[in-house]
Amino acid sequence: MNWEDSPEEAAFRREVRAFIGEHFPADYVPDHDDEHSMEPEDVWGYNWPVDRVSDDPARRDGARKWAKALADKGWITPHWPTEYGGAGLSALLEFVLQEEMMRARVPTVNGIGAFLLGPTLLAHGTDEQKAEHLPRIARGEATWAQGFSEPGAGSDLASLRTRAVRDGDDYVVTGQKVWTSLGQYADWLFVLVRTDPEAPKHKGITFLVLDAKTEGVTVRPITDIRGSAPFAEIFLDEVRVPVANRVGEENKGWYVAMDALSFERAGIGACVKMEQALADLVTYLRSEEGKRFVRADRGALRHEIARRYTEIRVAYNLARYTVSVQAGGGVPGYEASVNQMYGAELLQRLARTGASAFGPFSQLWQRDGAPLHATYAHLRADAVAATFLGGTTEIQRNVIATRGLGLPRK
Amino acid sequence: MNWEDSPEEAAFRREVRAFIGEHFPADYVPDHDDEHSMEPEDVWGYNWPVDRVSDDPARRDGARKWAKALADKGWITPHWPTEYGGAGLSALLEFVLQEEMMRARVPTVNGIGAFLLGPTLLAHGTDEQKAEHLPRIARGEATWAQGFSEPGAGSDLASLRTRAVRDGDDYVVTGQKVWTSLGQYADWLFVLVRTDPEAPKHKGITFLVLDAKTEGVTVRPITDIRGSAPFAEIFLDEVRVPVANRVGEENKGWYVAMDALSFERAGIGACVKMEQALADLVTYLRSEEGKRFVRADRGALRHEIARRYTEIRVAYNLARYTVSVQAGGGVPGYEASVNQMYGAELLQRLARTGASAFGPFSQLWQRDGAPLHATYAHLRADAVAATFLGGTTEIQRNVIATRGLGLPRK
Amino acid sequence: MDLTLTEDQQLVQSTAREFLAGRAGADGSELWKEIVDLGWTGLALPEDSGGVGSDFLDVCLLAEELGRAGVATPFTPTVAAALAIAEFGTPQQKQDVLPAIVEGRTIALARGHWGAEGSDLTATPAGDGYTVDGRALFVPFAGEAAELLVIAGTVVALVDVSTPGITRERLDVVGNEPMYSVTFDGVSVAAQRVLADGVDAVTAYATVLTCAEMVGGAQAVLDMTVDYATQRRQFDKPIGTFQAVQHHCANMAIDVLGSRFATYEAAWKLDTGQDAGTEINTAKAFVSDAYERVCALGHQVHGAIGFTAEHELHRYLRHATAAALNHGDADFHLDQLATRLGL
Amino acid sequence: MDLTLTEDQQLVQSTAREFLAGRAGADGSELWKEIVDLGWTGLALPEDSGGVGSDFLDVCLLAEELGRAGVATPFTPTVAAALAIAEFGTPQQKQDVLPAIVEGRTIALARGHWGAEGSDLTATPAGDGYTVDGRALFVPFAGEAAELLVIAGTVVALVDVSTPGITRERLDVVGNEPMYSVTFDGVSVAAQRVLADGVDAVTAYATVLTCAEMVGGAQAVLDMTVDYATQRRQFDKPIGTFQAVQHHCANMAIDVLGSRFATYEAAWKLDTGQDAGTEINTAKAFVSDAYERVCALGHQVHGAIGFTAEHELHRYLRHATAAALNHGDADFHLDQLATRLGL
Repeated sequence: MNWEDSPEEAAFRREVRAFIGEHFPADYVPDHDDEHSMEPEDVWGYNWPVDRVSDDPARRDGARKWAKALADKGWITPHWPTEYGGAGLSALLEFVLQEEMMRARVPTVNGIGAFLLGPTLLAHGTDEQKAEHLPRIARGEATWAQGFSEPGAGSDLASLRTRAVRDGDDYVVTGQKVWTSLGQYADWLFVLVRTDPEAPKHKGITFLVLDAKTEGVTVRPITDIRGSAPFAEIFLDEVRVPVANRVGEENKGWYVAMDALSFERAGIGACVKMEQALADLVTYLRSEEGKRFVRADRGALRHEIARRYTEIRVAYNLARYTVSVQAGGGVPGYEASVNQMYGAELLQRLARTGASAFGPFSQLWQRDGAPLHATYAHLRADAVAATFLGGTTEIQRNVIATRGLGLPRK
Repeated sequence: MNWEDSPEEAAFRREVRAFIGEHFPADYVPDHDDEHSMEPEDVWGYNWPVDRVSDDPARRDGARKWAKALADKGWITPHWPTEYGGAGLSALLEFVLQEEMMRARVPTVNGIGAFLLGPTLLAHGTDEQKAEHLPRIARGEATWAQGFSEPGAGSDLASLRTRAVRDGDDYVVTGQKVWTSLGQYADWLFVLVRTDPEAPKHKGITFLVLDAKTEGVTVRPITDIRGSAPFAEIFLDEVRVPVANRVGEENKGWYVAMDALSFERAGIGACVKMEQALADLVTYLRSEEGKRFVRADRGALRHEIARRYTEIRVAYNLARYTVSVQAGGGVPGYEASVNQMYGAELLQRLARTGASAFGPFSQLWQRDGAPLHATYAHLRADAVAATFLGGTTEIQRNVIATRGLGLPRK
Repeated sequence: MDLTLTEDQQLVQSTAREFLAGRAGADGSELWKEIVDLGWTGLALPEDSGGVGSDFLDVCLLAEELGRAGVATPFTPTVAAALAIAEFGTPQQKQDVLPAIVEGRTIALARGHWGAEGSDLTATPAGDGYTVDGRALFVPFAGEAAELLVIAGTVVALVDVSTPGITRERLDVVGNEPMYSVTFDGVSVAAQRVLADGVDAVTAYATVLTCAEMVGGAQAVLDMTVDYATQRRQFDKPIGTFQAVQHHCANMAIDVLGSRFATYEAAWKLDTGQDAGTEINTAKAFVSDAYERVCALGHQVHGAIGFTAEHELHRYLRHATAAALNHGDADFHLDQLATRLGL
Repeated sequence: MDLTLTEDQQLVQSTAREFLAGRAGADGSELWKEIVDLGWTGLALPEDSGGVGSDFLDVCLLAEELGRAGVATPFTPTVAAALAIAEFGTPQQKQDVLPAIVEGRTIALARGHWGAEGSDLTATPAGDGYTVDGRALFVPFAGEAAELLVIAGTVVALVDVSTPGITRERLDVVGNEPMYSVTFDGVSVAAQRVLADGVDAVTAYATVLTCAEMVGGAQAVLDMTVDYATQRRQFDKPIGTFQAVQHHCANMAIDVLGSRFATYEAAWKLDTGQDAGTEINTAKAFVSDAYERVCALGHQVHGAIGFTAEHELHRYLRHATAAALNHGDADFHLDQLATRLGL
């Protein structure tokens, strides 16, 4: 048991730092007037799939240059085999890469394709599917979005109703998907559809990939409570998807999807983000400017901030433990749920702590003239969704209790 | 809506105060080396059913004198009709009586007989049962204990297995009861027994009363984590209970019992107790002696104590609201659950706050040399049981959700 | 003692609820006009000022319903100012202002803020009046109001918004109410516009009315959440059958009930002319936190749908966030309470 | 980086667990003798002192198992003292004490306590040694120990318990460990009994070992609660199928996991000779609260049966209550942490 980099890890960490210093495009600057992305591992001010198609040429070019630089190292898809454009990194080195990118506050690229769809294709895809899609993801040339949730199927994903009917060499797909993260910026979609309405609900589902520009696909961004649009509805109206685009067997899509969802990363990104947010808060509270916004009696606040600090350290270790289990060849089971749930609830506590420090000033939504650029006012709004958007904390606690602790389901 | 005594309430309050001043026996002094009773409305240092049979003659006589004085006013059973020895008080005047007795820190008398069994007999008893039992309860001459819970039937009370078989004019009862509050001090018991093992579980239960000295009854006190014995196990071995001792119809006992449990009082007692405990804490922290035990940085503690203060005020109003609904002729439904649950969880928070104020000194179990006579060290242990002993807070939340808010059960 | 509503109070409540049912989420001058037409701004004002002479508690019931409907109006500052003027104004001031308020004139409250620098007003004697300088941050409806009730130290005065030296800057805030920073640069206030007193009174009224609005908002979130949990199905049953969801809703119900009586008690104390300081601290500290907890659980039960701009839930979240801060946040009131307790 | 146990560590853990499985709840000198026979007191001591020369982390694994078994032994103070002596003792002191510790001599730690009056020791130079005066409150095992490691200001010294001027008074406390107030009245300490340093070291070792014991205790409460929830039936099914009970258990599991790594990280920092101050504050603050939360939920799931003297659950509650306070409670460590953060 040790917390220290091995010589290999230390060397890799240096390599990553040097690489970022050398290759991160100077004109790809963070936009701190924008809302946070909802992905825990995204860095405030960047949203790569959006930046990649930005109207601002500097931003667009920056995003593309950065993707190219990463792709040349295989670091968009660090854990993939090199033959598909990955770097073949171990779980631990990938963890170091993610940690260093977060620390340097530079964006990761193409997360959904790299960390959800990619591993799914590697495990279940045909050679043709791999050859067609993986290199383009690894190069940052095609972005993906996930169409699992439906209006009537949230936590109970398997009750989805989007229908796919076989017609010659195509499936004809009709239905609606919702809460698709950045769906409006995706080149390709992967979706779950019902191919056997008579079968028990988990056994009639098929996993398909489709070009977002296929006729019959309509993507409508959904505006959130912050005025941002981090997800979209997708309407599928008799969309023809070639049978060749099926991943895994017909009616076995549920198991393919469950695999996809298990390729969660250890979540070091969220930890670094919270650590930085807390450090920024402390630094600001100590500054002359910060002192103006804070009340005289700081006893309760001191304890609260120290408590958040201990909790962030705990979250770090949960992430480190998860990746250690992975590195040892184990499959993290309920640890990943612990990890995600703890981080999500901690983000909410942290947001409240930071906001409450500034009393009435925490109502300023405008960045200008607000304490700490209104970071915590915005973080408070972001954090609202943390405990349900990536799976509700209630379900995660059920998973911890039953899968982790072995409590009976019935 | 008003918080003020009506002229009648104010006059009654004065009467109670004067009565206590005049009639509370001077030599019936609190025993502050003893553990708290587990009943929320009991006053620290007194435990009337125990004091009544104390080896210490002063204590025993004090308890009896106090009972006689209260009985002469009908105030052991303030809400009963005068014909059975009650005072026929309205819900509001009874509330005032309880509040003033708590404020004066003098014990109530014969609570289980007066507030659980009595109302049950009034509603469901035969004339003979009422005539036999009610006056003796009202005089403080017979104490009662409740035998509902069984080792296998806790929250799921209706799954009880103690059997009663009809044999001539008797029921022959065999089984085991547990968690009977002060069972070892009771003259009489009321129990639920199964008379029809074939019927659905709620429909085969009968309500019986029996003399605790009947042959076959064995009462074994249970020692709790504090070393005290606030409850007992009761073993029933072929105990013959006359059919005349049945309350309500055979196999209808469940509904009789549910009525009994609904005769809960509004719980002002617990509020006064918590208010006094917090006031004692604050006074002590301000004293020269108290300052010695407290660390320098009091910012977090100040906020925590203030928060407890607001919560106690909230608990007060929940109790006042419950009794107001009763006084208006309504039947408090989920409000009583809100009331009890909020009070129970608040007691735990309050105990933690008080204990944490004294840091390492809160580990002193001995009264001598301990801050505030180790009140909070002991309160912390008492409070452990608050959230399950009188019905778990989980079940109470279910009741609030389904009965109070109308959420579906299935 | 009786914590249930009287028949008259029930009538006030049900009438208001019925009126607002059709206008949930509506803001603006049209709604304000209707509220004025119903006589709400004059409800607790004396009859000789054109009011109805009801209790402050009745006014709180109206504020609660406004909060429940999720509408943002200048009701709280206007009524708080009116009550203070009725209590501490000169006969002339009452005559000038109160009938106008009954007819719909709106007033905003400009005062320095709690424990934060850069937000303070001073009143310097000048002639037989004062000169007011400084900045009042976070003044709701300052842009819409006809007059400001200015609180500078111990001086309380009515000031027309068009008085030279006053600048109102709209702020972009989390809450639903239009919010302004108001700067006073050598603003002259004539003696006849100065009230005899009212610093504590106006603060007390405004704080309790804010609590009442929060109680109504919290009740709306609870109702909306119970409805959603009853209708929304997952795993072939309503999500309201899941124990975790039931417990969330139960926790919300407790917070709503607790908040309501904390608020009513403070209102009743004010109504009966008693010192309500402790009750106001208690109410604002408890209700501010409770409303935020209720919103958090409401969002948790609603899930993604409640996180969208289309859904009205976030209107209450915004209200909770802003109202929890205005007139002193929970920390401010806990601090005051600790001091009152002698700590 | 690797947060899983090495094979050697797994062996230490499983051996200890096996040994203690038969002795759960046993205290006293018989158990201590067996522990000594197993070589636990010498595990991390250098080989030339009769020890095994293992890492401090291994010792923490033993402490964790002792906590898990719910036994109260002088392991923590004895080992903490031994490690400090190994680090800061003179060759003569090492020779006098360390082999004896390996053979079973027990040591108690006497120091003034955290932020409370009436508990402080002073060492005044006298001859080439010191005179120690004052009182050390809450010294576990002072009555059973052969020697005291006395910490008075910057002076650390070994003192035989029979030295004139020492009075040990047994206290009645919540915890399972025998607890004493130790009074020093002009106690002479010779120069050769004074260590070169060790104030911080002994405190650090003792605090982390205490955390490890707490982690073990919390794990035991979790295991016991999961077992109970699996077996205990209500409403015709195991109570562990109810979502509320599942969530209680999940919350406990998170606290146990979080506590464990916070403790191991502090231990590892000490092992590697780094400044472990922040990690020790973090561990003691987090683990103290977490263990108490775990016990509270354990009691809630067990209900009345867990509130009885017969049931072993309350042994862990007592342990949690006492251990949370010893070596500084959560408030103390949060305060230190806030200061470290620059607040």
